[in-house]
Amino acid sequence: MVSERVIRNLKSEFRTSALAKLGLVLVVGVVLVAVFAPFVAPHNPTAQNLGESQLPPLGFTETKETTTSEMEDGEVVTRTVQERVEADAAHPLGTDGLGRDMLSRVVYGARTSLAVGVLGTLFAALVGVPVGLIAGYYRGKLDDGLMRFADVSLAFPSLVLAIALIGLWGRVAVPVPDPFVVAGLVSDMPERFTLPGTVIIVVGLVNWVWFARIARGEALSLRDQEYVKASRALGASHGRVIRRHVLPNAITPIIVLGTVQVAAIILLESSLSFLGFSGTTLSWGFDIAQGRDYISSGQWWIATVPGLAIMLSVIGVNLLGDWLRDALDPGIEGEGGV
Amino acid sequence: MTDADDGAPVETVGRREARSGGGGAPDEPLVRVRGLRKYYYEDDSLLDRLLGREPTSVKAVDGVDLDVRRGETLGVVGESGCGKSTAGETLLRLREATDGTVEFDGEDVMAMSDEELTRFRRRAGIVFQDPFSSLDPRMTVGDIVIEGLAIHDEPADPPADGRSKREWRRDRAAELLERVGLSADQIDRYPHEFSGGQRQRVGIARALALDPEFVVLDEPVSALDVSVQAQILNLLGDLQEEFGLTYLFIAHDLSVVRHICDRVAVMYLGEIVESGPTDAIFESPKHPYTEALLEAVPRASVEEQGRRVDALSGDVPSPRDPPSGCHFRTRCPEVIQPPTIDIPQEQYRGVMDLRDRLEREGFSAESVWETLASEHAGDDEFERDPVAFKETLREEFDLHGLTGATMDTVEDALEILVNGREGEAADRLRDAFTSPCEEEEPILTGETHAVSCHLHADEDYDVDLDPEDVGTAMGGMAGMPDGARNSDEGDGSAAPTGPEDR
Amino acid sequence: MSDSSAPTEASAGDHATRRRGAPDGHADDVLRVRDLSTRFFTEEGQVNAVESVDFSVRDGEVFGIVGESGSGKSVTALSLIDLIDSPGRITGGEVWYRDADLADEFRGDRPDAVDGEFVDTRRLPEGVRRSLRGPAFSTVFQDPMSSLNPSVTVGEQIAEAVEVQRRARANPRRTRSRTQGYGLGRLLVDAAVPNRSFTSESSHARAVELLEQVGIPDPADRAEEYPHQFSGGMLQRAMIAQALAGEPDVLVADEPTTALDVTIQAQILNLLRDLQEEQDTSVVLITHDLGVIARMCNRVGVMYAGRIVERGTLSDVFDDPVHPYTRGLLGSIPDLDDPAPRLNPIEGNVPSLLDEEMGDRCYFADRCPKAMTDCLQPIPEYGVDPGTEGHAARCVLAEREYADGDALPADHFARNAGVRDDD
Amino acid sequence: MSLGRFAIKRTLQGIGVVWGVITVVFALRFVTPGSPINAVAPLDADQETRRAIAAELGLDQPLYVQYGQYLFDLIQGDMGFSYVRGQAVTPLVASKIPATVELAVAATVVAIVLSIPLGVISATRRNQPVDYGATLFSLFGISTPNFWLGIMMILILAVEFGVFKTSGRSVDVGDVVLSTVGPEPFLDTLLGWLSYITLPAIALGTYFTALITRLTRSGMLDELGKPYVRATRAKGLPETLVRYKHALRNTLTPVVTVLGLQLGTLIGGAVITEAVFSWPGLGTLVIRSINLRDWPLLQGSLIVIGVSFVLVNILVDMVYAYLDPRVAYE
Repeated sequence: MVSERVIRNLKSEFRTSALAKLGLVLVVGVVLVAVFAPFVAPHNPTAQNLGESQLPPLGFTETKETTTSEMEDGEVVTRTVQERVEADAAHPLGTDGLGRDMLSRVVYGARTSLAVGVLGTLFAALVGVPVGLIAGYYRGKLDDGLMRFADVSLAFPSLVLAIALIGLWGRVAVPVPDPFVVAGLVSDMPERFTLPGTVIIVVGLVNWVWFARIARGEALSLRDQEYVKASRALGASHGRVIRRHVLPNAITPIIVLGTVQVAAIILLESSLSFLGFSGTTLSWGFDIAQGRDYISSGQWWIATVPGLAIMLSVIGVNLLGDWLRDALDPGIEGEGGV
Repeated sequence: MTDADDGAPVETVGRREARSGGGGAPDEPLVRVRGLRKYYYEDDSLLDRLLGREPTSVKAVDGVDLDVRRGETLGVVGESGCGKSTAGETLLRLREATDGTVEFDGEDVMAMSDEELTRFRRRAGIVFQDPFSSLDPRMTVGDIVIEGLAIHDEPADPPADGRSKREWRRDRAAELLERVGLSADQIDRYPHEFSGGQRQRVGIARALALDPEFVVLDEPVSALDVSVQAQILNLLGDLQEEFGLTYLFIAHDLSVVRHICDRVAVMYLGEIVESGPTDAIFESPKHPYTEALLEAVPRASVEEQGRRVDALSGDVPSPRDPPSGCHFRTRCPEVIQPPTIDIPQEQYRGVMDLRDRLEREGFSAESVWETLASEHAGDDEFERDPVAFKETLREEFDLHGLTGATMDTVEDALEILVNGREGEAADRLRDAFTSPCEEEEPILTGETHAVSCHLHADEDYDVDLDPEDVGTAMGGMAGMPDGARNSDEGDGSAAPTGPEDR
Repeated sequence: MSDSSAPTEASAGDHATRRRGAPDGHADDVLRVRDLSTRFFTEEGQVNAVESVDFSVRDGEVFGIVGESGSGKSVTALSLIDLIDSPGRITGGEVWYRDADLADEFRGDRPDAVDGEFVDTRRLPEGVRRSLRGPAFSTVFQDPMSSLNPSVTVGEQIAEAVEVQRRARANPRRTRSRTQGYGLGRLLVDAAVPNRSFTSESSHARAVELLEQVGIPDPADRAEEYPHQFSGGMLQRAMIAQALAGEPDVLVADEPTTALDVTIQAQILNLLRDLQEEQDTSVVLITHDLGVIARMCNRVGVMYAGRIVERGTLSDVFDDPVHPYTRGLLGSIPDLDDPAPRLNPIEGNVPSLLDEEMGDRCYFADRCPKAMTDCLQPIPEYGVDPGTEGHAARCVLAEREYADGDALPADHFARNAGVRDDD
Repeated sequence: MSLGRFAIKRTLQGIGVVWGVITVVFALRFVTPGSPINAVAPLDADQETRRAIAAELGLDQPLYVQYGQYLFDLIQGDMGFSYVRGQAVTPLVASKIPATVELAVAATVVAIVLSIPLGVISATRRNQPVDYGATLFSLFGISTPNFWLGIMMILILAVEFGVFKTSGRSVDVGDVVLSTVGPEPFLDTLLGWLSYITLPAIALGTYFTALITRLTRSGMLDELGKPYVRATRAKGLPETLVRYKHALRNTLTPVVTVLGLQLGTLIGGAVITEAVFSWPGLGTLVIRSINLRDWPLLQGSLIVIGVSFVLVNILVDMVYAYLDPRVAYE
């Protein structure tokens, strides 16, 4: 239910704001890349090729470091060989320590980030919004209970709670067949895409409170609106009032929060996989963790490239959120974080 | 019951005349409210109880009796916070009452089951004040108007002419929009595309869609400009005539009430202080509050220029802690003196104001000193001068010219106050100046024109030990309409407990 | 739209001949507003909120501006005190304020800003214009709760108003003196820790005095309280106290009693009148309530769609209205003392002030029961004849009789009307 | 309600939340698959050890007894025993608190000192280069993962230019304080401390600097559009006072609220920042305890984190009530 006015606001805000345009371009770009990853990626992101490891991105010539250990005279001798390596046009963003193509890994990493961001947010919203609406609408003990529970829940930082839960529950990964590969449209690409199931559930569980809070606040103010009273006076049941009046009028800030949450959850996911609490290795955070070991030896791009990818996609989502907020509903900045 | 009317897509125009008097006996009121109370409780959480705090009750509506007769417009008028809107919503059971009964056409609304309540909702509607927040911004005006029909799944059977229920409802919405002065082709527009007056018309159409008999109009024109307000008032009058509607008209604007209402009830701090036929209320008000309200309204005519109003002093007290006895006594210019006291009314008012500030508003002697000090700012020589202190208070509370024993008492209290013992000063004054108005709650008394005021009670509270002096003391008051002082006549026979219409 | 800021440019008709002279050029004038226009440049388009408004205010009188919502009356008030915020801008006109000292000061530098004892505040430097706020013009706003800072005590806010005038008097030529001894560091500290580093003990004492003057009991205690601890009526008193701090020549009261109940309104109106009489202040009273106008005002201007459509003394406007809008407004109000069975409302709604929707015609013509073909021309302000001096109306009926033959066809505006016009 | 009463009420509320935190942490024992003993005992423990631990913890007792015992121990400051490390949890956790507090406080100080002036300048010079700069900075700030920012700083500042330390905390703020009286040269100690703390503090603080800048900017713009600002101008007050004495103060109230709410983000950020810079704090402890499946240690750390969150939020609410007098009087 989007009124003409909302659309007009969106349009005028979009026209006047260059940042809104940039945001849309970035988000659409990331979504397209993630969906059509097998077509975009030049190589199989998991294919190792030690012969082509540590290639720098195009335009750079860097040193490659190979360490060999041999038994010599009963002692272990470690030799480090350094050689100059030119960039290779086949790997425009270079390769990692195992010779996997960085560009392909970044492309597939977008899938993970986006899947976790969107599904985690949906999960959080599906739990949080109904609870918040009901608590705010009926108030009373239910509401008190929810708010106290929310207080307790907020006392644990999302990241800490998430790693604790993942630590307890284990890292469950759900392999999903890639339809493009199954259909035979592309070859040489991973047949399955690994969905980090625990991560999605956990980020949803640690972030639903934000949705509950927003939905509650909206319901709390909407329940005293005269049109809600008018509807009650016509004989509408509470259920009908919530469905027909409260939810549609609360949806705008929920959508804005949703975009903020997608950004927050993408960051959270990258943190989790950086710390090794993800179910998949095709993730930007995981690659940064890998690349971290190479910084001191000069292979700066392995950690840098996936980080830039995170930054650009989060900037895109944030800009989109700013655009929505400015156009739809000012004044909920700052709610919802990692 | 109106079941005969429901269901079939009957054209509404002109079929309502027969209804007035339809359900019960014609002289029975359609709505009868008795002892309606609505309290809100604050500081009522577990935590507050742990902290040993008593829950505070906000007495929004505190014992209201009303009869709304078929086909009439009963006005409920009062200032903001007097509980008039809460009363309107509570009697429709949009809020749960704390106490009291509401009978609608003989049925007890408070005791209705869900099913009965659903039936009741069809017969009683409401129009709200704010034309902006009373329409859901996400719905078209067409959907808003027919929301009631959708809720009650009306028509019950598919229309005979082959239209779908949906089409039938849409046609009905168009018809209603036309009736309230909008055009049917605006049916798919959203509320924000309309002006305030047009939105209020939509709100009226929504209330009419279910063919109600009774409509609560909660300040329906307060948010509108005068030119548009007049349009809506005319429309409401026309609709009432056409559909035989019964109105409960809640308003703060006395001119509007006078224009549209048949009878009026005046509310103050959750209670009805006066009720009666509109002309009686406006032409010979009995309650000092009603008088003051009428006095205060600015008239739009040249004669108004420079008119100095005897404004009521002070603010309305908080409904968390309403004054004892008569709620109005803290502002009443005619508060009754105890038999032992006989001083000019302004001075008695002054003494009562001083008491009130001491007892209810946390007045502190220190504040007077500070104020005095601020007048002598920069004057290092300034010292606390008890004479100046007392003079300030005499000035503020109009205590000059007291004589004899009363003067001694007041001076005594001032002396105590100079020494910073506020509580003791209050006690001193209370002992001597307790008014009958604060000891006993007045009861709404009278046949058609009822008033809740000790001045008009059966029992004569306004006695004096020396009757000779009463006349001179009270006669000194200026600007008092003649009928106001001695209008007990004709009310003596009414039972003290009953409201009007027994 | 012509920009009418040039002093030589004039509207049509005899309006031109009256500029800087009779009938408005009364000897007692303290304020003369000429051709004032204020526009808002919004995304929907240009809104002509105030359009060529002329009026003058005399010494010690109460001049009323009455109009419905959207008529531009509050924007007129804000334009007087130069407080129009973006996206609004005063696009033209003059605000002549009588101040002999200022006039002498600027006669040499800015001769076009000086006319006798009057200065055109619009042509004064920004700093000087700002320094007029307080001692020359001060304001009472409609909603006292939102017009006072919720986190600063009432006494402190009034003391600020006292202090800033004190500092200005002590060193009138330098606007910087107003913040002397109040550096950035203190400001930042102030933001977090409320203290009185700007205001002095004596301005606080004066604030308490002012609170007492406006009838607030226990002023010393109340001065230490925050706005939310005040009732609406008390807060409006505090607002008035704050406005009095600079001992203004002209007090602009923008709907001062609209948010209040009728008994409290009576208190505030009494107070305003007492203060006005005591201090011989001129008051510009802006309200939608004709009753308040009738009680308080000597002369009145009626605003409609950004223009003053009729003005004159109270009895000119109330007893001999010329403009059909004025008549309609008076006919719309239910009479408290004499109930009529039916009201005579003005049909239709307040028009949009969007520039592209405003023609050159009389803006009221579409709702006017006496609209004639002449009304499609731009209408100047006519002196009403016969009438008292100063009674004027922007209506052809001031000049000629209504003639059925010239009447506009009833559907003239309906043909190209949008939603807003066909109520 | 007076400020004092508000404080009491808020503290009681806080105690309720702390109780909730403890209960949730206690319940964590049971959300792990299998017997709770799995969550406590080291992975390689044999049956005998397991039984001994179970008996010691009272796992054979009814649930309410276990819960009561747990609460009772906690009140006495006993957070259990880490069988993996063979150490009591309380001293272990306590020893890590200062490092994390130091990091969090440093980041917060950096954030507040930079962001509020930046936000105010940005709002008062709207649509000028400063404003664009601040907007862009805050956009990047809230969109950059802090661990990556940390790595990038290590890469550029530490690896390329060799300034700042990239790991550890050999000099802490306590040493700096001591050096003012002790034999250590003060300046060297200070520089030494800065070389450790600077990068982690910036990595952790950037997100908050950006967030508060945004909040301050939009809050200030909001306030400057309010009627009281116009009224303040109308009484002739100079613009500096209007902005800084009136508008800024009211801008800070929502900023303070969000700061309280985002404290969790700060602590979460500290965990990962500690991981990047090998900062020996609670975060490192938490991650290690999970990797080693050392649940008693994890529980202890969680309680400390949860309780400190609650305490700081009570503090934040007091500041809020102080800034906005309406709060305490509700």
